[in-house]
Amino acid sequence: MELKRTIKYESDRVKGFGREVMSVPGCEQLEHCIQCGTCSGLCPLSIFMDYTPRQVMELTRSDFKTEVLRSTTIWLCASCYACTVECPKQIRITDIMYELKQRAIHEGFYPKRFPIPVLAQEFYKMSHKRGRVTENFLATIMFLKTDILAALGMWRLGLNLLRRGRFPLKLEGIKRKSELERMMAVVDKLSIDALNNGHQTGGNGGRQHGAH
Amino acid sequence: MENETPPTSGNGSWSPRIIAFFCNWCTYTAADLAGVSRLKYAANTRTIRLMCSGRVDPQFILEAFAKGADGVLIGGCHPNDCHYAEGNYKMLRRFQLLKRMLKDLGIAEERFRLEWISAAEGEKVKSVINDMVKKITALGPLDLPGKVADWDREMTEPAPAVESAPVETEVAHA
Amino acid sequence: MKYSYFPGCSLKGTGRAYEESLLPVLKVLGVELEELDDWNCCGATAYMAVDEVKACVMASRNLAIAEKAGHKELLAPCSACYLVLNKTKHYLHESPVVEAVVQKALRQANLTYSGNTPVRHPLDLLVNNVGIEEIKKHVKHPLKGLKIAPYYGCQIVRPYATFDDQYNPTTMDRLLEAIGCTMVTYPLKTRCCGGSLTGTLPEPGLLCSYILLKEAITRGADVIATVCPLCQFNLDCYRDKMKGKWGHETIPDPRNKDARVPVGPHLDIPVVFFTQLIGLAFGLSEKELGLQRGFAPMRKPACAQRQSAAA
Amino acid sequence: MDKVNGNHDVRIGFYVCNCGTNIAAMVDVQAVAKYVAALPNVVVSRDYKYMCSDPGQELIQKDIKEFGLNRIVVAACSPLLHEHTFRSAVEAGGLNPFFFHMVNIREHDSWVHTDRDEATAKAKALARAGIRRVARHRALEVKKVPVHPDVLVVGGGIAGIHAALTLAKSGKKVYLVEREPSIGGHMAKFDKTFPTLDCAACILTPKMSEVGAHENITLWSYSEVVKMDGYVGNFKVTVRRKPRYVLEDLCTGCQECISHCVYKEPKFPDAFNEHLGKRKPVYIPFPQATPQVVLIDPEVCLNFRRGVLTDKCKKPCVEACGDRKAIDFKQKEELKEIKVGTIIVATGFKTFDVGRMPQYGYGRYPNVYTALEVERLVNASGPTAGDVLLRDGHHPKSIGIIHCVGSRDKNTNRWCSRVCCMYSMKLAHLLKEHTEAEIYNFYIDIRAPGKGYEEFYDKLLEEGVHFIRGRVGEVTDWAFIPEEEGKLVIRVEDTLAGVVRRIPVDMVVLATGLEPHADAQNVRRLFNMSCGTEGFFLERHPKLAPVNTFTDGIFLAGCCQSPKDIPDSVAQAGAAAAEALVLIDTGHIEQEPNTAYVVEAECSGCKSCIPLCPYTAISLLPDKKKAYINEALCKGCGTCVAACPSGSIVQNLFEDAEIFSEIDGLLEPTSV
Repeated sequence: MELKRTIKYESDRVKGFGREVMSVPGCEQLEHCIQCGTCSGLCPLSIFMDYTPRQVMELTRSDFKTEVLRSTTIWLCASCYACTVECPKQIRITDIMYELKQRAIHEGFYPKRFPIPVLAQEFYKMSHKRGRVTENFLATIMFLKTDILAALGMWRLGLNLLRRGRFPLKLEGIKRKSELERMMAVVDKLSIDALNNGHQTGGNGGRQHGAH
Repeated sequence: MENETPPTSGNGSWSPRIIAFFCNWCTYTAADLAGVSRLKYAANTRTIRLMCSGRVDPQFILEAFAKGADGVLIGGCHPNDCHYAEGNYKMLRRFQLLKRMLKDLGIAEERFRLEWISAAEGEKVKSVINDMVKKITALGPLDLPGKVADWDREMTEPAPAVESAPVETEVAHA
Repeated sequence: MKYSYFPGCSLKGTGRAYEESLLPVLKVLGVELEELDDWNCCGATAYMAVDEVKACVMASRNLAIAEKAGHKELLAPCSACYLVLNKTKHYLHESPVVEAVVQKALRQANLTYSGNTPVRHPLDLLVNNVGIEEIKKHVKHPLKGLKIAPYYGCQIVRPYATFDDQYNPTTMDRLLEAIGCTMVTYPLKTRCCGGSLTGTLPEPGLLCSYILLKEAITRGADVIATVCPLCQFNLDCYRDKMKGKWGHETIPDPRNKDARVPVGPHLDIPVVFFTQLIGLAFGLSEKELGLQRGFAPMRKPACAQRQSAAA
Repeated sequence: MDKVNGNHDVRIGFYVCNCGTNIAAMVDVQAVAKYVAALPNVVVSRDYKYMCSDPGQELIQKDIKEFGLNRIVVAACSPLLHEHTFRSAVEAGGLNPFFFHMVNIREHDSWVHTDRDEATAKAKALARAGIRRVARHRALEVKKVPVHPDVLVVGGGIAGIHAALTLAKSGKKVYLVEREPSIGGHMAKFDKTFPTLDCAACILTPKMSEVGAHENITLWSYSEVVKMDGYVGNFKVTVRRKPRYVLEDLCTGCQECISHCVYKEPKFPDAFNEHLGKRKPVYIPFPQATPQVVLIDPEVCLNFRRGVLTDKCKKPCVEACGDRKAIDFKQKEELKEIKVGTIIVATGFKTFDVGRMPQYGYGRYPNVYTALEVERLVNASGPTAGDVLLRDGHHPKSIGIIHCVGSRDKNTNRWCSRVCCMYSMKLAHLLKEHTEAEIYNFYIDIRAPGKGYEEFYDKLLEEGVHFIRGRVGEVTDWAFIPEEEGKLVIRVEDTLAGVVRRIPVDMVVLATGLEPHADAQNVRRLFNMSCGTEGFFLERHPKLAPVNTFTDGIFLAGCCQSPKDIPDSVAQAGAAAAEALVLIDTGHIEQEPNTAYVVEAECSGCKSCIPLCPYTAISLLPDKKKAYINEALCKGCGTCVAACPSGSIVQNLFEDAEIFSEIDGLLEPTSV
């Protein structure tokens, strides 16, 4: 029988983390959480999560940053918004999950070869670079980066898709890629400015894209 | 000198002074509720309690501006909720007339405001006052007494010699 | 009325059949579409997990191009695109800070965003603009007796219930009833299909999809009708895996109440886009409607057979 | 500039209250006192810990004598709270009570600001204005108005019943007006009451009969108040009595008419039984109904067609009634006008409309019930005679009770309804007793803060009722595994265990919250009251005047003020009755002398004030061609004063000169 220490000390908290999340537009209502569990009760995926959505809300509010950003919960959220529309305190739980995912990616808080953040980032890169996403290429890249064996297991699906004309062999893209690049550069510059002005506080440094 | 110095513009310490006329039944009670609920709002209003917003005489408003108020706020019960049946409607009529008149006097409309605030709306007292203070701060001091003094001077002091001479000759010709 | 049309990436790839059926159906109904010039990825959900502001910039580039195109409204058939575009509109409305960033970025492309172009879903358009009565006029082969499990998925009713009821949406029910179908009671109309999890974490993702298929079968549906390319993909393309995992589970026999049968063979229930069903009723060919692209394809003869059996 | 400067007769005493630290923490009270001391005509200026305390009041009285003060200003809390206290103190000190002015530096200053300098500056300005104003005050006489000894109680639930009986027993005449055909309210529908499990009917019925029989109570059921005029002590109220088509005085309650109705079987949904049972077109709401008088529903009676008399039925009911001749199909609604001195509003609540939360499946799944339906279902005189038979014909083996339906939810009602936890536990106990089913309570927090309530919770735990801390997201009927087939499935997070559970049950009970009546806003206007944000009637002070309203002479009792249980409703009804008795036994009320009068010499007789007055208090004296204000009718709003073009109308307590000096005082630069 393996014994596990479950106590939490005050030093385990990253003080200010909860406040920081609650200051993001859309996440403010978290302060009103009464831990009723409606979110977990409705979440179709809560049965696979290490912490239920309700627990993630409380851990976030109580500054347990590491526990939250390492949890499987934030990645299992499929953004169906069932919790958000039913929350009796109108907490936008899905949006908070997005916020936590962003923080986990930017601060490198997830296991290597964990497919969900890899997919998110590959999606990000592809749509950023090409302006559009070609799903089968995206999936292939993801499998190559995470689990080549799984990719082998998917060959039948690929073949079936190909046979039905649902597996494009050419990467899609927009015409004015440079236009999109310029637009994104503006956002990058603004967020770096904001960083320098100290708007982004706490944590292990600010937002850096593509952390691995 | 005491803490409260007369508001002055330019040195950054100026903040507006707003006279508020609140009806006893709704808005004054709402302001009491804001207090009991410990809501926090800007300290720029000074409230005068009246039994009904219908009691607000246009002269009160003019007097307030003339004595240096930067804004005047009137609070009454919501339409159909007046404790005296329809005093608030009477105020509304006066308010609309007065607003036009004040505009002609060069007083921006943000400085003169009528709000329906029920006894339950402590939150609204806070938001209305904060909003009004924000808007008037952006406008800067009104300083009607100063302006009136200027006008008085223009009316009474002899006009500058250069301009007065031709006028006199014109009169002489006529 | 002419609409700007935002197909989104899926409708050019795995969800081709949606576009293939949507366009001819709208053509029959006289709705004109103009594909958005050089549209880009909507910003979708995976993008939001990385950088919400950039996702907003991507979405608003599309919105701004639509405004420039001059049509009053933008049609977005994919649920994820529909939500992301609408969410961006809400977000920009709520947060002046984000809006300022977006406007600044848009200026790089000589675009501006005013927020005046509503984003519409084809269901909304068909029911509220074209109208059920008009659609009925074009029905040549009513799909009489075809029992449908209407599956709406999450993102067209949550978090914004813009054109339908959040708990019990009925626009698709009404449309499909108009072309002769029968709706089975389907309590999972808006339950999550697992989204992109089916590809990343098959265990929970597939379970979500499997629950939807199984319930449709238990309720006696012949066909599942969907409105979203990802839902369709999830329900349609992983049957082999589901059969392997859960095919041995039993359900009450739809024909004999007291007996139980394994669910496996029943999992081959066709999963189609609602537009494909409408197209069939309009007399369009299977091929035109992309029906051959389904893993468990529903062919017109199958439906005709049912009709004769019912008769 | 300062017109007051020269007035050496005015000697003002100024007192600034610390209110413990409530004021002193944010306002530098000593600085305020020091500042005011230097203002013209101020003779004494002090700060004191609690001005409203006896020593505080005595301080004022002592100073009046010692320094010959003739005006008093107190800067403290809201005048709505303590103006009366200080006026009395001033009067006891030998001054006219209206030589007093109160400045609000707590609710309007120290409690709402965060910068001590700003708050102190504001307090000084407010105090200065008060000093300027009080110098203008004149001596006024309090007007005494007699109080009519009769009382109107609106609403015949347990609160109204208790208030009416209390007053009647002390010899006062009471009109009890109830909208429904019988008094009893929600309590009459309950089976048992928590936590003692007294049978609701057993404790309520005697009180109902007492009301029906009491010589001092005029009971008007099936009636509504439609109009109220007048003021404290002298209200004029119009009551509409809806036609029952049965003459109350002649009906003996024998119910022969019901058994002889052409409808042999009850056919129409019975509202008293929450539509679970049926009744005939002629009916009595429930066996213990008070008054024991039947009524006829014109919407379904064959003798009417959509409410209009057709005389198409052969009327066996009339025949059965025979010589008593109590049935009168031609009965019309009646308007009654009464005079009362005080009014107690006890109009109660309505339960939350579960249709607003479709996720719980009410209406879609037959075995989902509201709590009130279950009250009838477990009641021995209910539609199933106490047998818990579900709508689908089965007896439940497992039951889920969902708490907080329409409570603590920003999407519906934000407030806690206070009684649901307890009544859910009561229903759990009763259902267990009736069915021996497995019972699950799904709760967010158990709120059992009453006498014997926690013990009741303990008892339930002992009985093996399950308590799962988690708010239910939805109730569905789809099965994930075979054990769930044919059941209602509740998926919930057991938040204490930290796991998500799926629980199949046969019956779901929704513990609906309490909310204001749909027409509460109309009732509020009718009686000139206020509503809080939730829509419940607003009490004058949440702690110190919980049964008073902002309109003198009108009191609140029961759930129309906020959700409460039976003991609290009864206690509040008693308090409201006591407040009414105070007024009645005093015999008169003192009215604020804030009426207006015309200075004849300045009136031009333009008549512009006359149409402005909502109370028709102003008329034109025909001989003098001057306006005249009837002081008895004037309510003191001051609208005419503000509108008079010649400034010839004066409002006592709010004279132009007083307000101008207040404005001047507020805006005068603070320089010492």
